[in-house]
Amino acid sequence: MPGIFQLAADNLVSPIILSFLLGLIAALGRSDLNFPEAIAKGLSIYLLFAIGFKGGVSVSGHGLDGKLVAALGAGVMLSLSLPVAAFALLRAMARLSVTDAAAIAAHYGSISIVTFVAATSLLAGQGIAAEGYMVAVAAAMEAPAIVSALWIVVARGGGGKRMSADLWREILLNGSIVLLIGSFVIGWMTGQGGLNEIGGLFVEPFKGVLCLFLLDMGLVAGRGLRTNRSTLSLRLVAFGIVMPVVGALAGLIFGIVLGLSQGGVVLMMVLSASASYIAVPAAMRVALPEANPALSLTLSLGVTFPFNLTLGIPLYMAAAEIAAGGNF
Amino acid sequence: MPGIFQLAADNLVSPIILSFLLGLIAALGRSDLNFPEAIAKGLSIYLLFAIGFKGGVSVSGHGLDGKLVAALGAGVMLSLSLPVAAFALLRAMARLSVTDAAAIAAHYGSISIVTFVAATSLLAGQGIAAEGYMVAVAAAMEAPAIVSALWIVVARGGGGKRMSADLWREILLNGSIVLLIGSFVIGWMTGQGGLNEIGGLFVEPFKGVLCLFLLDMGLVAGRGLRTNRSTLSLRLVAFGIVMPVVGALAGLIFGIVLGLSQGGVVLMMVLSASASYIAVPAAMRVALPEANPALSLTLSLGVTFPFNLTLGIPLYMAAAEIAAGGNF
Amino acid sequence: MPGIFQLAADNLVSPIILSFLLGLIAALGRSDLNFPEAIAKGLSIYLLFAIGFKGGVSVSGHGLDGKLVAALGAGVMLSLSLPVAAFALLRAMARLSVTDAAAIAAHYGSISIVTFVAATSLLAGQGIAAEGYMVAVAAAMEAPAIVSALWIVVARGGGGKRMSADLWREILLNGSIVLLIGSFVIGWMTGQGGLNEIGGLFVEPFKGVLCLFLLDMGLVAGRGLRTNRSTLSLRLVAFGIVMPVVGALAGLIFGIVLGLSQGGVVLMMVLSASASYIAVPAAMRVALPEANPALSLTLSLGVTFPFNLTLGIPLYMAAAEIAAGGNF
Amino acid sequence: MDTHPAKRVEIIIEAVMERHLTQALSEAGVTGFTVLPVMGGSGRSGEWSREGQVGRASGMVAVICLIRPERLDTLLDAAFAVVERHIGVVCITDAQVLRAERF
Amino acid sequence: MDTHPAKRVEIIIEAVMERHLTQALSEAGVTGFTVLPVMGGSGRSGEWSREGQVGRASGMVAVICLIRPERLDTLLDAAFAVVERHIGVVCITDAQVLRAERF
Amino acid sequence: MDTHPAKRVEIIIEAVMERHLTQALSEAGVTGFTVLPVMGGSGRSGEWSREGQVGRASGMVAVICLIRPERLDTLLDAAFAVVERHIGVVCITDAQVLRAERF
Ligand SMILES: Nc1ncnc2c1ncn2[C@@H]1O[C@H](COP(=O)(O)O)[C@@H](O)[C@H]1O
Ligand SMILES: Nc1ncnc2c1ncn2[C@@H]1O[C@H](COP(=O)(O)O)[C@@H](O)[C@H]1O
Ligand SMILES: Nc1ncnc2c1ncn2[C@@H]1O[C@H](COP(=O)(O)O)[C@@H](O)[C@H]1O
Ligand code: NA
Ligand code: NA
Ligand code: NA
Repeated sequence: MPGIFQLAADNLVSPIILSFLLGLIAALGRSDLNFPEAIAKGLSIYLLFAIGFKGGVSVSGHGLDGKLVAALGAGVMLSLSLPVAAFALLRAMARLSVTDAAAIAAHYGSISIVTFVAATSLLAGQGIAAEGYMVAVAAAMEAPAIVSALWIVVARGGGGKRMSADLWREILLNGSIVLLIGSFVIGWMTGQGGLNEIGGLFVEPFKGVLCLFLLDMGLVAGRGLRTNRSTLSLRLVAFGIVMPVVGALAGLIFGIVLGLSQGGVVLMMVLSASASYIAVPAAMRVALPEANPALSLTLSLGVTFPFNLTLGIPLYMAAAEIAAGGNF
Repeated sequence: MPGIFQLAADNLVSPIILSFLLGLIAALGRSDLNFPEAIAKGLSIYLLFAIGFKGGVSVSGHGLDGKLVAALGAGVMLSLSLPVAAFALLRAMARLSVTDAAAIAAHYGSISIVTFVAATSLLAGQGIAAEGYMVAVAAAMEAPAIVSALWIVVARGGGGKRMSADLWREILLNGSIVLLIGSFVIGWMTGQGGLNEIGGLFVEPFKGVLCLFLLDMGLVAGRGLRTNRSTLSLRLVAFGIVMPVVGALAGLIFGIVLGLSQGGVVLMMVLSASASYIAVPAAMRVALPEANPALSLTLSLGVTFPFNLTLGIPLYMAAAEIAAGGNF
Repeated sequence: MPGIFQLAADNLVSPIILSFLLGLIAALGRSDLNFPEAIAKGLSIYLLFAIGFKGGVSVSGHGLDGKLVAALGAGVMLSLSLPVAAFALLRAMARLSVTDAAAIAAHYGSISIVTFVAATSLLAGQGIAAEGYMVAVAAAMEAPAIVSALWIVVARGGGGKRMSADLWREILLNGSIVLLIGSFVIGWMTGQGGLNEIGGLFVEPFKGVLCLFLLDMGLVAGRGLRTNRSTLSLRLVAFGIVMPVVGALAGLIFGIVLGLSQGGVVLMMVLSASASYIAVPAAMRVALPEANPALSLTLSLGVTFPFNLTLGIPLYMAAAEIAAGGNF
Repeated sequence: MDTHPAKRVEIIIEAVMERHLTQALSEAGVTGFTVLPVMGGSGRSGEWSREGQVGRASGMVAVICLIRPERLDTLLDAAFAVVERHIGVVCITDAQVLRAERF
Repeated sequence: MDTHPAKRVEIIIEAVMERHLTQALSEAGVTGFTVLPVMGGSGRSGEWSREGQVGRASGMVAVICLIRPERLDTLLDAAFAVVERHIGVVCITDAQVLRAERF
Repeated sequence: MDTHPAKRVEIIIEAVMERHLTQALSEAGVTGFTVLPVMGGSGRSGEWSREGQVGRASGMVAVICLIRPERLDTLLDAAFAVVERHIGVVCITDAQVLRAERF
């Protein structure tokens, strides 16, 4: 398997990863380099729109191969069930309160869209195709994990708000979900013609914008690690690396069962392996205010995200390739 | 005239319109999707600079065909006279106070640069040329409507500030007017060479930026409609649709009399039909503070802008084509 | 030497210079045109990343020709010694307090990265090559001038903070230095492959972004000139024009001694001639709070920057050409 | 100039709770408030800053209400119901306002 | 630490009127003020938010002035002349300041 | 609702000194503060605005601390040591807070 290491090494010297590392190092070294909040949000709007739109265009081109609904269902199931696994793992590995464990579990059931985007880039760079509708699957996996985690808390008597209609609306109409689905639909409806019109903004400059966004995420992750160092026990860090591998395995199985393309399997693994750091943290502050936000954010952004970005994705790609070759 | 409907239908599935609709729906559905204020302003600076600059470049290429001054004069006259029509219509259709009616009238005499840009895009997509200096006409039409409206208020004894030198400066040196004219001059002076230098930012990515800006405008319009639903009577909504048609007719006549190209006529119609939502609202807050700002903004952004964007522009294009064919 | 005037005239009608002038005129005319702070910062992050990255890529392509270390050393020496010259000149020309003179001197020993970028653009436009590592030299010249100026203050008994470890860290890990060096290293490591990946954002749109940034700088410079008119004596203005020429001369000598290419000599002159307006002003507020910030910022941004941008750079290019031709 | 006694209530609360708070205030009959952005801060749950952040989870806003003194308790009850389980501080100062008819 | 009595005046006013207000304050001899951004709010004229807005028409700023108590009336007269016809609130609190020589 | 007396200290200071100030406050045992952005202002050293600025040299922030009255002097000493040589104002008002156990 020298391929994995080669891939990982190649991956590590891409401008995208190096930008993240630059941010991480700058923040850990206490540089005052930082992005204004408005710019970070602007970059994330760009990325969500671009990835949604291009996914939609790709679906409009290749047509729906009938697996979309099955893939969406699989995504929802993964998002609902992964928090249960994460919760069990957390209770076994780290001694956290029910509330804290459930809050972290919600993050790991949901997804990180930037990890997804980075994986898409890497796949494209390798010339491996993937189903365009995986973007829709990503959107579908954002929220169910929240429901699952709140249900765990209620079942375990840990307090927590029951899902009110208001909370439902707040979660489902979360900006990033709406933007992702909306731009997916726009891409689907306008197809290649739409891409020709607005591709000048969303295609060529895309990777450069991703670089800047990852630089910012490195800065935020580094600052988080520096400030909240004390909250992260070694056991938690271990969880932050074990859990994505567990998730990726689940994603691999679902992906193969669904009969996704090799690229699609990788993306399913990446979605399952990645942990939310935008939608879920906000939802947890509303629904589980007693949970310590520093804990889950530091773990998700400071441990799991860099792990996936550097080692995880190449590993998942290698695993999917082996699986595709049938050499189980 | 099946052409109109085809055109309108084509227009409706462009990424630009769909982005606006996405924003509108998201905001009406109370999603928390939103653009930071700084990003919205940044996008508007980009659009104003790009449209002004490209207008200038086009004038430098084709030369001034002597009609610029006439077109500017026509623009000023339209901007001065349309508020009178709007005021009369408002007093007849909706029972508003003199101040409120005059404030709204000022919005409709002035112009919406995004509507102008969207029309330009549509024309370019259809391969219909238009005079580059129409951008300068747009700039010239921004302010006179304000003067006209204040004059109406004074004439009708509705109070209101008389135009002080200070107010004049504030209106004429409004950021969007200065940016539009300034970049027009830069484009004119640097010509094709300048375009080659900086076209990489202002040409290819342009339509994508317009998409994002319209997404934001949809969000703002939707939020405005949701919050201020109660202020909009049916009569006012009717005005918001009738007035642009009246304006477009005036623009059509002026455009034909001036001997503009078919594209130029369309743009003259669009300018006359559109209602300001940046420069005039701010000026009205200073000069007519008693007018209800929600009224004019909701009408301009929530009714007239979407009407022009979806149905208006194709309608005006069809009308200009018929007029050009001489089939009155 | 008609070449100089031709070059200066050509330079003056570039969109970049005209954008700066537009901003300057708008602000002096009290227009309310302005960029949000977040957008200005976002543009500067883009420019720093782009210029550092492309410098690194160029080094990775041409290889280090062994002169990098010498050039870095020369840059540090210039940055350390120019403040001494500036201080002497200031005490001779304008009657300033030790603190104010030292604070201004620090600005002139350090560099303005936008002036550097503008010169790079102009050189590229003329097809004149320059060493890619000049970006690293620029980064190396940012901070030493601060140390030098603080040393002057202490030597002259002018009070001022001694360099604490904390202050050292703050100066060296300044965001713009970290970003410039970091992106340089990323460019170096990823080379042409990296450029192919992210060039779509950092190459084609570059000059357009520079335009917008200069428009903003014109606005800020104009507002500064308007507000702080009274603090600028004629003697100070004279210093703001003489000092860059002195600096450029020093840069010319160092550049020739180092055996840099003609383009490299021009950049060395530009770095020496330009005055900081981001890193040094902030450091001075921390280390020399008694110095009047309006004085140095207005001089650097309102006098020296426009001088270099319009007349200085063409002058330095002509001087470097004459020197290269050996016609001293 | 005629001034009238009032209470100035400043509630610094998590950004995600802004809508919940302002809704509770409206329901309690508070007719006016102003929301200021917050850049960062520190408290028992550690330090935070909005710099470079995309999500709204770590971030706060400051809501300022000027009200007639006799309405203070109603407001505090409404605010407390929202703030109770959440991160946040509530601070009340005595103030004078112009144009009391507006409150 | 030596503190000195002062008045803290907070004027929340439409963004378009900021320049008009600060000019009036300067003319009234007020030598210092600080302007804070405002994100949104609610009042008799409804709710508003700066999010996604380009124009300055719907938006406010908060201007804070610390002054010596004896100068309060001059300031209020100047501020009121600007605020009078406009949307906005003025709130005065008793305060103590360090370095009174600055005011 | 139960309220408790407290002091509200508002320190408007140069942005470059923010970290220095909050560090000094922490060292003086101040456990909580909130930082508000500032858009512009005017004082003896002239007018300034953050608009379009890249550098942090001309810009201020407002740091708000709510503390128990008996801890005021410690805080002011710490703040003053930082503010002393720098541009900035310090303003103290009497306040009431909910949830005193937090301070
Ligand atoms: N004493 C205080 N004064 C001002 N702001 C505070 C204070 N305590 C807490 N805060 C703010 O409330 C946030 C959360 O506080 P805490 O719940 O103590 O972590 C902090 O990050 C500050 O923004
Ligand atoms: N009682 C209040 N407390 C705080 N801010 C207020 C209050 N009333 C009004 N405001 C602010 O002033 C703006 C305009 O108020 P109004 O004129 O009542 O619509 C509101 O949107 C708020 O930002
Ligand atoms: N009296 C005051 N009230 C409110 N803010 C002030 C006052 N004086 C100064 N400031 C703020 O502190 C900054 C610096 O003040 P100064 O040191 O007087 O130039 C000003 O730009 C204002 O932002
Ligand atoms: Na996951
Ligand atoms: Na119009
Ligand atoms: Na220099």
